[in-house]
Amino acid sequence: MAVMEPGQTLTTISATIAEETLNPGRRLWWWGGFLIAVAFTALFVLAVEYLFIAGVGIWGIDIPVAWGFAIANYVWWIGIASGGTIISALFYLTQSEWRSAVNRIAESMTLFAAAAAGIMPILHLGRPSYFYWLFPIPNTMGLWPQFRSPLLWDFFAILSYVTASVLFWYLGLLPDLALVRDRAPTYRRQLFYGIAALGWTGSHTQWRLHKTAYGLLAALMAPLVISVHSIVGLDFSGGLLPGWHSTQFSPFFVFGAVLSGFATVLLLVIPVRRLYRLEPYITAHHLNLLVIFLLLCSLLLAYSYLIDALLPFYGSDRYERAVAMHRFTGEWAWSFWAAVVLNVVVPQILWFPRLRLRLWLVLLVSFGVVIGMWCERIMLVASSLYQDFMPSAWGHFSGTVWDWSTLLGSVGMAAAGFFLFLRYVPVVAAYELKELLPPAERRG
Amino acid sequence: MSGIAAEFAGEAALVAAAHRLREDGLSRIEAYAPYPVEALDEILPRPRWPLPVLVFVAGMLGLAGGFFLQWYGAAVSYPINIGGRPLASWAAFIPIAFEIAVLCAVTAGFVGFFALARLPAPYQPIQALPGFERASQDRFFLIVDAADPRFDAARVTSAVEEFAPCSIVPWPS
Amino acid sequence: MTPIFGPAANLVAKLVLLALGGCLVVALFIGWVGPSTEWATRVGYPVEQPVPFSHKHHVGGLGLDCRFCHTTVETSTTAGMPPTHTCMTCHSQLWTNAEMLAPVRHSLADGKPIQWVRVNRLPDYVYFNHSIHVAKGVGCETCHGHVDQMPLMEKAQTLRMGWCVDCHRDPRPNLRPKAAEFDMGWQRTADTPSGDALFKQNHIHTAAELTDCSVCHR
Amino acid sequence: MTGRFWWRSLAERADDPAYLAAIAHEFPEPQSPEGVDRRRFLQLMAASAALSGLGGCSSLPAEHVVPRVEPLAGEEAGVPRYVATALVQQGYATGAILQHRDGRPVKLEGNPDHPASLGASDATMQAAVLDLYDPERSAAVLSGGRIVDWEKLSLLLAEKRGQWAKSGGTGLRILTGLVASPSLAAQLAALLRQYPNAAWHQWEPLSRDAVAAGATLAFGKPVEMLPRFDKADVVLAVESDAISGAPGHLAFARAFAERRRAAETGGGRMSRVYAIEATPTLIGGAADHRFALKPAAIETALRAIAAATGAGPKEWQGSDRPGWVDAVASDLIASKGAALVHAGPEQSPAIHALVHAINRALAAPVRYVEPVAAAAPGIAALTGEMHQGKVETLLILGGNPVYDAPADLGFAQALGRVKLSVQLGTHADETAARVTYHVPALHAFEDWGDGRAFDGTAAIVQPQIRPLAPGHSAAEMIALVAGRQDFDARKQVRDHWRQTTPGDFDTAWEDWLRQGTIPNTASADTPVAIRADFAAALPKPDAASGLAVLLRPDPFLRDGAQANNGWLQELPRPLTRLAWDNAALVAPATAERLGLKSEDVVEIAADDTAKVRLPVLVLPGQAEDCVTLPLGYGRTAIGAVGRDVGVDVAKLRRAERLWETAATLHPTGETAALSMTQHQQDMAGRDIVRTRALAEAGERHDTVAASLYPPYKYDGNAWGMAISLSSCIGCGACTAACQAENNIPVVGRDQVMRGRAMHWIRVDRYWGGEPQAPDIAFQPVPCMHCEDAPCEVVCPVGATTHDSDGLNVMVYNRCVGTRFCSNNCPYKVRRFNFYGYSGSDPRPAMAWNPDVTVRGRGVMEKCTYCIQRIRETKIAADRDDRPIADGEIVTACQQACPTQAIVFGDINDPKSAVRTRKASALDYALLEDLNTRPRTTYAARVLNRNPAIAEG
Repeated sequence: MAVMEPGQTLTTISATIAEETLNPGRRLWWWGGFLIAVAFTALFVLAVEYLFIAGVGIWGIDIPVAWGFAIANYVWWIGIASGGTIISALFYLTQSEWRSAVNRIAESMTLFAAAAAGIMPILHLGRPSYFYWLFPIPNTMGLWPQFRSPLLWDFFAILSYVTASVLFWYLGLLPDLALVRDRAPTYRRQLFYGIAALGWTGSHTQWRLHKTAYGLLAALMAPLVISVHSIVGLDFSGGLLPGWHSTQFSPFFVFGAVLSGFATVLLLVIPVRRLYRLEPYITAHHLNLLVIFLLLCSLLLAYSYLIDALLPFYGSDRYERAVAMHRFTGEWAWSFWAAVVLNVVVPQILWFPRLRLRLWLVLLVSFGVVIGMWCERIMLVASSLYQDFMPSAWGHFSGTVWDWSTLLGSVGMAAAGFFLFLRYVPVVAAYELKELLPPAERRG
Repeated sequence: MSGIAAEFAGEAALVAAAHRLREDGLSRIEAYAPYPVEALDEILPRPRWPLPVLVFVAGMLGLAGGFFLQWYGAAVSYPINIGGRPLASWAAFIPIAFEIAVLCAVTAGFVGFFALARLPAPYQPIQALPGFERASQDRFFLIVDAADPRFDAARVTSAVEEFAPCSIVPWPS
Repeated sequence: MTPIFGPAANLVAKLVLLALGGCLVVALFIGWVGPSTEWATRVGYPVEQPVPFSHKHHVGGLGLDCRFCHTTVETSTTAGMPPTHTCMTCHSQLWTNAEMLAPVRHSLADGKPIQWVRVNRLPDYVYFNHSIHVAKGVGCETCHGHVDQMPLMEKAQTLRMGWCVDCHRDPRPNLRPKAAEFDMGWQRTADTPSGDALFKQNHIHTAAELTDCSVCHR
Repeated sequence: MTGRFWWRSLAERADDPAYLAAIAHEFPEPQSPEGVDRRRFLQLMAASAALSGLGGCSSLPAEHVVPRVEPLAGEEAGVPRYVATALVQQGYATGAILQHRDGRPVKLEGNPDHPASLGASDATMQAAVLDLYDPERSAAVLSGGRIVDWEKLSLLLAEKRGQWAKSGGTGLRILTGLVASPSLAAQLAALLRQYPNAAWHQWEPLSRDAVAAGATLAFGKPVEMLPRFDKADVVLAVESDAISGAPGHLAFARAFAERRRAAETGGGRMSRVYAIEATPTLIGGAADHRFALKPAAIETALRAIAAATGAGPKEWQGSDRPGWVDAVASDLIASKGAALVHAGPEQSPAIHALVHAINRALAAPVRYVEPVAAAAPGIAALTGEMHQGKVETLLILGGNPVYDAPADLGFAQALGRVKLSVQLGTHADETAARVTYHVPALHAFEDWGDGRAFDGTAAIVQPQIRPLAPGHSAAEMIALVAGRQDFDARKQVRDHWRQTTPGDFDTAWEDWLRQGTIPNTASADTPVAIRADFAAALPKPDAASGLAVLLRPDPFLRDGAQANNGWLQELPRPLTRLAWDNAALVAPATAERLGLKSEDVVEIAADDTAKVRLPVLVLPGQAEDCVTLPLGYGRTAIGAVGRDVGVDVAKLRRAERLWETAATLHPTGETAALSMTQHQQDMAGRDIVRTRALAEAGERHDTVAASLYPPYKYDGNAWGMAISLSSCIGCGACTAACQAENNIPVVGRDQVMRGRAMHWIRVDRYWGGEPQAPDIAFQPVPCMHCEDAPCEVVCPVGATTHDSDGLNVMVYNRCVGTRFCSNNCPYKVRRFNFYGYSGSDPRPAMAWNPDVTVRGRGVMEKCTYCIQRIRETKIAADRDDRPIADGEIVTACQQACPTQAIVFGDINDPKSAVRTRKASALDYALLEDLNTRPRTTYAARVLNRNPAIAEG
């Protein structure tokens, strides 16, 4: 399997990719999808506005389950976001050629997923208007944030991650914006893409600098994404709750994040490839590799689940054991078993190479993983909280209509962003594809 | 910058032409390509970019600054007993220091790239070259600067012509 | 191809970058300095009152002690605002027909209190106790300023948390001997016990104790 | 024009009323979050969208300082004042001291000098403050639902007076509750002398008539028996309310607990307590042995014990008595002179008579006094006359008989035959809707009066505040009927006491007001002797039959009069942990037999007309084949707080048998969710409430807690708390007092069901052992103030931190509401304002404690060890340059606690009470393996089991 189908030239690559952006034609699927996404975004806005008016009481959270959907959504989204960064940064460092065709889609997905993730902790706050108190900025009170809190670590991690992701994405996009600029048929578009391209000419000086900068950023992004998910894991394991207080949470969260990231990338790449007729560039080879990585992450996650489930019974902590039993059989057991089935059991069918190429099946498995990962997040939040140390304080938890609206609305919001990306930005890194051409074919 | 502009259809010709000109002792040469042409790295003069150093220094400053910020805030400016933990809980300060370091390094890399590349500069005179819009698509351009001490228009033209350029024009035309 | 932008575009681009950076700097500066401006803190702005009571006249001119009106300053959380009755102890004899004092007379006649406008308004969620500050040697002037020079009362200090905490970290410079607490314009002399001596003598708590959150927030 | 001018003019806008109104509602908080209708919702959405950009431009509106016109003697602004009074509940007075802030009573404490309080208080007393401020209190004379002039009614009565003067008051009837007020009793007596043909009846829904009837059976006269728990080595409690509801229960509980924690302090001998009861009580929870018996079996057991102790004939011993009866009897006999039996008012007169006989036989440490309350005929006679049309004018001076009179009397129908009926009541209640005139009653804190405690001690009830709304009192009504034009409540009381006081009355009066008691008014012991025919006169016991339905007062709502009190409604009931709900309490075995589980709705029918439908709660410790129904619920006419809360079971009451009825129970197949604050009923095998046998109480179980961190030094004060689990009886007074002191909002039934109750100190209740005969353990859980607090480390903004004296403090205004602290609190003592609860709280602005922040929406809160009290005392001590004395700082929970289970103080002070308590070998930290190093520790519960029973 090749990274690119034969018969491609510099000219065809330029034309295919730039024209998708410049002359998309009448695309009913785009409008349909975008409007649905906008409708869900409206639901999100409604849910958030009512949240700001009435308070977090509109959600199902209580004491003892003081964290609910907002945190689960946050962890879920940030995990999904990891997919783009891993593909574009980590595989850049390993010089995996196949990443070039899918990294733009994956990175853009990262941006919108990270944005959806970044909103959640603010919505989660009882007093969201004071979120800026987490910044260490001089103030008339002479106060500082509390640097020992995993939540503050998380705040900084998200801040760094979102900023770095945007910069990395834009840096990688710059030459392609110039490509679109140079093919733009109207002055307005020339102006738009011209401003966005910032004067990129493709001089060798620029290319050399670009390569250095991109490599440096990729080298920084790779540990950053690992640290972000480790810190997200610490949001939980930094607490003393049975079911949270576990040394394996950081790698566990990285595995889960990458699994959901790959699943989401597959979920987006497969339809985009078809709709944009990108089959020459995103070949079966790409999909096969992505699926294999999905399977690998699924196995890593299975290992984490196994440890998480068995460790309480290896040790002597009765609270850990109780929480493990709640996970297996308690009122949130469905979320545990859904996570196990969707994230671990079902993906095992991808061991069969022939099934890996059945795209509808891969789509289905990926979708299952995305759902399964959300189940895992809510399982970690709810099943550890609702029955912890003091039996007298045990409680219940269930989501309300506003919880679900926020979740679905955030999906709509991220999707709307992604649709705009599809419409206005080259969906594949053209210059990287060109590099993949055999030397003999590198001519126009 | 003024001199001679040559347009090539393929990477190989560009590289060969550039190689030839360098052998002729010309150094003020710039190439334009739709993707980074690795072979040119060895041929065209290699400036010493301080970008990695810049990123490293920014990262280290971020790390030190991150630690200092936390230590100053938690142990000096307003020391508060938090859950019986030491005021300078250095271990707990690692994650934020790391994140600040990465943020500083990434920002330095990004800003440094634009500063060294002298971007943004939307007006690029080279774009006036006929057909230059294909430089980002499927054509390769070589510009030899007349200011080069060893510049000789005729010699350059004849040297380049060996590599079958699509066109050779004086530039600016 | 024709360039999209003219040569001026590069200058514009740099100016735009510069302007964005400038906006950021200005915003930071406003955020930093703005809250400390007198307009924001209201320090030094005389406040209109229903009766233009002059501390300058009563304290500076007549030499009334603070405690003549603010009777509970040594015993209560609040210094105490004088009831109309207190005004009338003198003004039933003096200036009995002054137009300026009509609201005071009406208050007494109708039994309706005078609605003074608060000048020294603490931030919300702060529990301040006058008596302990007086007991430990903080003079009125330290927080309320030269009231004997204020024809109309005005705020003398920011009353912000940072300001409070500054003194709580080290109250020594602001301590006075008991006898001078109610004086205006008091100056430390050679005979005055040092701040440190007063600090020890009054058994003032350590900075760590005085900066506990619950000292002010409950 | 300068920039300065422009700024100034903007600032001046702050005085524009329209602008002020606009920003005041900039971020409106919904009053009832669940009650936002669609229209209002859309308005709010639009408003918030419109105003979202305006947030930055608001400036503070001007605030006014409003001094008095004339100084008030004795008042110092900002300094609390304390005023003694007495609170009369179910006829009996308990001394109280009210804390006043700027003229407003905001917090009630028990009066240490009053024998019925000894400084303690209970939940209903604490809640009295909220009653005072109840905005839904009746404020106008009503007739047929319309507001009428008081003058109209007084003219009408004046007209009537003419007729009564001629007829001697024929057709005039007065109905009151139990009257133990000497001045009111005298006034009534005088009225009856004035109108000899009139009559006065008493009706107390929580009647203690059976107690009096039992004494009459035993002694021939209705004396009251006062147990001396301080002298009792062995106690047999027969569904006793001695420490939960009886007049004087606070004093009894104090003495009871002192003997229960003897092992902790090492002083004296620990008492042994047996309880036999059909439905669990607080004293049953505290008992060493508890036997759940049906009412009929209780009498059988008591007869057997009477026989064994020589108080009754040998044949009472019976042949098939369980083994423990003999063991209990021999234990009682072995402690002769120091063993006592006490029975609750719901027990039959026969049981009370048996109790008296046994106590006499045991020479029990009890006192006998003459009844404190005046005697008057009951409601049954009155209703009979009303039905016959003999009652022309009926004055109901307090009380709500339409709701709470025994259903078989048909009081409401009888009322229809009364020409003129006038009710004095606090709310426009069920009775108010059916009388010709409803007159708003003054609250006890708004009026003069007097009252007597359980031991006869009299106290003056003095007003704490001017009436918040126009109202009238029973004394005023009687004076009106008597034709006295110049009624003055204070004069009325003074005149009464002047007659009995020799010497300088004014000085004495001032002393009484200050102390809150009238000295030397306690009743003397009265001699009693068992009637010779006692055994023979005892009514034959009922044949045990079918299902017994027990009607019992709700622990907090009692008879339902305080049903509009949010604090009481929301206070979890000690045993059921229900709030805002009543349920049919059924034993596990009975539930299993009937195929019932908790929250199944059943229909309980005494006959065709008397039926109730309510959900079941399976309650361990309940006797089999007994269903207990709590009274006081299902009010249909009262304020919005109390309306339609729970189910009215009073309709099953019979005048002859108020407390028990035979009934059938049918499952309906429906279910109804119960609002409960505790879902897990046992300790799940965890070491939460530690229990030790008395013999092992002195063994030390020390654990060494290692830490990676260098310890902080707390050199100054180091505040700590010790809670004695042997002393805690689970009464909930701490929770109620905390709610009052710390401005804890009421959240309502829906929020309680969602697990969002706000109480800072909860009293956990665990069942242990067998479900049929469980051990009941109570555990008050406030914030532990851990030295290595897990909550603090996870807060990203440092809103919860440590003080130099080791307090875990919560800075509300710094809190952004991440709620991680609550997650990370292993004790789950943190509470979160999911909505703006304080904004929708029934407490009006003037009733909040000004020393405590009223928390807004979205912030976390928790127990502060009453930081406001600590700081106030610390400032006072620093001002005087002296150390803080031990016991000078008392937390609200500690102050209210009737059993002194809670002790607070400086653990650095070697002589402090808290240090002494913590030195006990029984002292342990909750979840100590987590090494949070709590400042709150517990003394393990000690049980003094009878080896003869434990082994058998």
